[in-house]
Amino acid sequence: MLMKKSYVLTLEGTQHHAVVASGDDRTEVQVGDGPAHVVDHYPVLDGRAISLRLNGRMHLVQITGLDSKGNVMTTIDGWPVPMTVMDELKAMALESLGGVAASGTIAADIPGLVVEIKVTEGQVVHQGEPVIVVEAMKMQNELCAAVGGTVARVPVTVGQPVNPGDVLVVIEPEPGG
Amino acid sequence: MLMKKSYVLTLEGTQHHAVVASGDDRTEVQVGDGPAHVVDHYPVLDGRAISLRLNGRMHLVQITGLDSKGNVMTTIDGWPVPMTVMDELKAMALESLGGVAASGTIAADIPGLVVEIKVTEGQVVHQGEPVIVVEAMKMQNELCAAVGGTVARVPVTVGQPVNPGDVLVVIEPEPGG
Amino acid sequence: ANRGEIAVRVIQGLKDMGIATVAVYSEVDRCALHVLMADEAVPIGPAPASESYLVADKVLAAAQQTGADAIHPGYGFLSENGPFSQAVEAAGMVFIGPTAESMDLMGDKLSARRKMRAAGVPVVPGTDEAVTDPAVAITIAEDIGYPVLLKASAGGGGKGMRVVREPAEMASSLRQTMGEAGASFGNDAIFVEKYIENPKHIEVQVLGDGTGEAIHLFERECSVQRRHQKVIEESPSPSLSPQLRQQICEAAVQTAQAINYRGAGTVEFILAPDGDFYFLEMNTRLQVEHPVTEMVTGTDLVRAMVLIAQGEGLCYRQEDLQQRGWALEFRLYAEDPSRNFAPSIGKIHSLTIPLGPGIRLDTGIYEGFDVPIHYDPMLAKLIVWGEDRDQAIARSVRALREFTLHGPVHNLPFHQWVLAQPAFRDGSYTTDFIGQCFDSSNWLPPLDESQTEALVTAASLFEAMRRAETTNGRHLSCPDRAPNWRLNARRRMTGNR
Amino acid sequence: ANRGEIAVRVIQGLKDMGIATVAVYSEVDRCALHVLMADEAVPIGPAPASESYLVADKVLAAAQQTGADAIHPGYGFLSENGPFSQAVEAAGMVFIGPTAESMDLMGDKLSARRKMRAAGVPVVPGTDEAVTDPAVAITIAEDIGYPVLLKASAGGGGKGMRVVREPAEMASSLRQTMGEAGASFGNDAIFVEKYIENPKHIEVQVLGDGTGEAIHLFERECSVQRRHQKVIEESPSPSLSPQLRQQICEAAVQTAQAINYRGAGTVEFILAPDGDFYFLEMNTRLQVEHPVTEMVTGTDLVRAMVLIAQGEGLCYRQEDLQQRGWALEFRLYAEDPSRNFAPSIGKIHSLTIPLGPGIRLDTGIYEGFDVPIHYDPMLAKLIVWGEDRDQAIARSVRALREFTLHGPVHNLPFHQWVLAQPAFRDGSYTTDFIGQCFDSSNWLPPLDESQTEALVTAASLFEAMRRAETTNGRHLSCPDRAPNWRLNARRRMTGNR
Repeated sequence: MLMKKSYVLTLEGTQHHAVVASGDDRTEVQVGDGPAHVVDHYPVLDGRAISLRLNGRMHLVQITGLDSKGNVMTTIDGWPVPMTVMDELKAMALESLGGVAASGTIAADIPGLVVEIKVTEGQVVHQGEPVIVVEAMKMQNELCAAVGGTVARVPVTVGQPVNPGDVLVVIEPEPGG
Repeated sequence: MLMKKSYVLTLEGTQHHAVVASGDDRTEVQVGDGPAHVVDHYPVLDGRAISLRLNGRMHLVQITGLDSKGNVMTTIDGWPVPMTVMDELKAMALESLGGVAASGTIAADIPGLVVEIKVTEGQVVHQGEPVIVVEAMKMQNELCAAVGGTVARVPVTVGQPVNPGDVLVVIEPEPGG
Repeated sequence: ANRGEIAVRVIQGLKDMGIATVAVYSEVDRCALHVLMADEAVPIGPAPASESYLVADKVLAAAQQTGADAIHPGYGFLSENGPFSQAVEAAGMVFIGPTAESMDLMGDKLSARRKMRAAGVPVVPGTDEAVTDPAVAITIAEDIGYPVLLKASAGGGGKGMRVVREPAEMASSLRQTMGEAGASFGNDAIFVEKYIENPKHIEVQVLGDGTGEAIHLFERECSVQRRHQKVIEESPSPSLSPQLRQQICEAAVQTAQAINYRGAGTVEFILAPDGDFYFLEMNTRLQVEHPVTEMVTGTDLVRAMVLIAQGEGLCYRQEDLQQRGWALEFRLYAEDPSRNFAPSIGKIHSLTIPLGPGIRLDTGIYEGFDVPIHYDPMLAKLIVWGEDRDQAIARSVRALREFTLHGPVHNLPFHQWVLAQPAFRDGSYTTDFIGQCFDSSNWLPPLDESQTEALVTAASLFEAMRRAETTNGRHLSCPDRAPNWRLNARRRMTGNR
Repeated sequence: ANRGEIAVRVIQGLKDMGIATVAVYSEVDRCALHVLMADEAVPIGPAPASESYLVADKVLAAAQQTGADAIHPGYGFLSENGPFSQAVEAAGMVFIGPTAESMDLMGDKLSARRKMRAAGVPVVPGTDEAVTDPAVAITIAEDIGYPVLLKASAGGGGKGMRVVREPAEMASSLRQTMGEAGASFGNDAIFVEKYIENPKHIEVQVLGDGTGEAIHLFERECSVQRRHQKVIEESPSPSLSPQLRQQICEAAVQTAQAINYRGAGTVEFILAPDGDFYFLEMNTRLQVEHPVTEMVTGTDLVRAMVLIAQGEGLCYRQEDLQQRGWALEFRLYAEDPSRNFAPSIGKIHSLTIPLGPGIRLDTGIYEGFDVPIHYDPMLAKLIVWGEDRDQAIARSVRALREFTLHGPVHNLPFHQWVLAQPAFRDGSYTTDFIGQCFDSSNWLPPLDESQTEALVTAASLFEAMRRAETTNGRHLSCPDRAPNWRLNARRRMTGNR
């Protein structure tokens, strides 16, 4: 079973999306809408760097975590590149906080079980309103609407196991929501 | 207030004793029966080494912890020196386990309050028999005799605060105890 | 009596001679590399240099307290301070450097000019006397031709200078320069000299025995400068013909002989586009860039200084010295090229050092060291030797790619930029090179696709692993719970399994 | 087509020429330094060399798959394998090394002896034909005088040799040696030569263009050996007079010319106490100890090999080459000198690298790397240059004190021991030096008082801090909870504040 997680990365002012699907035996990474492929990677230099082998080519990426907010400093081929990397939800949250039009997509943050769905398709919800509950390790996590709007889809059902990144509820934002 | 702790170290086959007394503002170290003095020391090289300044002379000691049993690898002036270092109690315990004549001295392991003294001077105790109770952070620690023998001294009284290393009970081991 | 990479270099040099070493350090430097490497160390006060490294008495006391026989001043701080060197000798110790007379003579640009002119060393056309009257200055300017440079006799480090291109500017410029000079150097003596455009900075390493014997160790070119400060130096210079090299080196030896110079010194010249060269100044100390000379000539300048100070004279003979191959030095500064080289500070989080053939690193930092605000932002020097200039450059590119530092903002990428510039590649660069070619807002090459993919992949994996740990109950990204000790236990799982 | 420090050295050399590099690696070497540094990397199978680095077809396939133009074999593995070099050339690629003919000729000691004798190069007195009959062997021995050495023609690395001191031993020794040789080398040809006692091992670096042109890059002395393996090498040799140096270097050039040698090779000689020298064998590859030659002659042998392979001939002229200063090489082995140099393995927990003037480090390891069991225990080479032998030795002492490694047991302290021995200091040491002087049970100098006090203090403080962390609820000393990532967060509090 692979556990999927989506990340939003920013480097040189541009945003990139990546999905990391990790299992016990292998890790697949999908960058942008490119194909997901198994990545030959190892932490090296006592944790100072990651060695990547991407279709035969070697890349040694020095990487240092600067904080828990996803700011990292990287160096490749001697060029230092500051980046930010965070999972998609956090990114959305920040966006909505930043007042930027937030996405209406609510996805799972942690692997768990859907225990309650508080909304139905077509229902109007307000920003911050709880819409779905996912239970993990005996803890109920209530996920709320990042934007106000109309519930467009609820692709999951109660009792269904979900993995991080799985879409749970899609809200059609109302204008200026 | 300084918190004292005694250590037993072995290097090049010989045993050394040291007492580390650390406070918020300074740390004193006493090696063998030499004088205790404040030690100018810093972890350096990203934790790979300790820089010591002992009466003006600089010593850079590379040190790597190998396990939780006190085995460490050190290097000084380019000479690698394996050492073992453990607090006195653990050392005693090991000794007694090792069947070697264990010391009858029972000292405090943690800072705390003497809440109960189960023996009186002159009393005969068996190895492993609980002799004194020290409370720390609402936890009662029962200290037992490492050797069987006769209680020679109980230099503390109930209610007295003690620091690690303070002697609580001295037992005169019985022959072959 | 110094700190940072030069103190480390001197300590290594002395250890290579079997001489015991004593470091001095300020409060923030207890864990500086030069302190860790010394045999003994003595604290000499608070962080500000004015209260520690610049206090002659404290340095002297430290030396006496430890029974030192001699003091090596390094560069900067008290290295060209006449009174200090006198005090050292008065205290019965050896000052590893020139006499106070030489320092004072060369410390004053006007007296140096006069001395050199007398010694037959070419100096930039201009006056040998201080000028206060604009009218006089204008006559001189007409005489030598505009543009001219107004220069503070006590100036240095690019301060107290002003270019005048026409008579109209003279009066105000003169007033301002005198004002600055008075304020910065406590001496408002100003003189006029011809301003040479697009010059090259060529300097010659000399050694003198103090009795008039002097030799040269060939030239260094230091024309790659930002804000009048050198960032890259090389030896030999790509700009000198064998004849010119000989002339300029001989002029340097004349200079040293003229003042019975003792120890290691550097005679700086300005090389005009037309091939004329002029005496600029003499630095009466070991230079930051001395390693390029050591690499090319196969010498050890610290050892040479010590032997001279011990009265053993020059340890090299001119005829035995020759240049072999080519050496480049790259100064690692904690500074941001994109923000006009503004200094940066902070902890060295991660450091990867280049190794292998032709590489030398003189460093004052290490992983975990916290770069203090109080001193020069130069952290280390990468010196690269090659059989010829092309190989030295190619090797430098390789070394700069291996060399990574996470922590303060630094100028390693800037060096890569310089190496890619045609003006540097063909050796035609002048001291105006960076000012003319470097656009701080647009100099970083864009990442190529594979680099971007690699970075995005690496960072995502990094975050995924970090997250995995966090959810395992460990909160690695929370500084206040960070342990003080990097135990092997913690490291056992890092690395390549 | 190699691993470890030599693969790294070759990659660096190629990058210094602007040539793209492809590494091959076995399963356990995915994170080996040569793989991390290469532009591309291809896995070639399981850990055992016999299933990866020694499999010609896999290496060839990797080269073809990546479109490589040439293969540099390094040393060991396939570097002196004639059929491999032929296969490389048959596949239309360039083999950076000599012809298969040269390899085969020099790979067989008997054929090499005959060839050299014909070329007028002195060889050790003995037979040029295989011997099977003890009687014959005894006659020869009587003729050249005891003791004699029975040597396997296909032998090497100190294997397949036996000293015979009197006729009585001959029969059994011959039988045993033939047996060994047959078993180890699949060739039981044995010959007899005079056994030279207390010899020195002198070798000469040569370059040939393949058409009979050859030059030498002077000698290396490699007499510091344990179990017939070199541990310390130096250039120049302290044992050669200028005349002897010239003779021996000329003999080496004769050797290379006699076989139209192509590329870099090493002609090994054995120097008898009486000053006579004899051809021992020729290594048809780049040598482990090549850096001492590079440091002293200011050359790049990898570059020279590549240029020759590209058909550009010799990049140096004999008259331009000269020795400058002195270089020593110390091989860092993961082995325990106290246990007869038994190999050791494991994770590199902590590594501190010597830096500064005159220091070069060629390494195949880094902090966090896990040294595999499957290959040679040589981890890195410390090369130290000095203006003369004394400075080189003093500098080496300094460098070896700066150089620390925690992880596998290693021989850095052994090098310090060697440097302290009179026989090494005065250069009189022979290949029997270690056997005669080294007592594995009693060689470590006892710590002095201040060292002991420092260690006791440091370890107590270490334990106290570790304990403080543990009681703070973190269990650092419990490996299974060790995080995979060294975040800055964790590092922020380490170091000097």
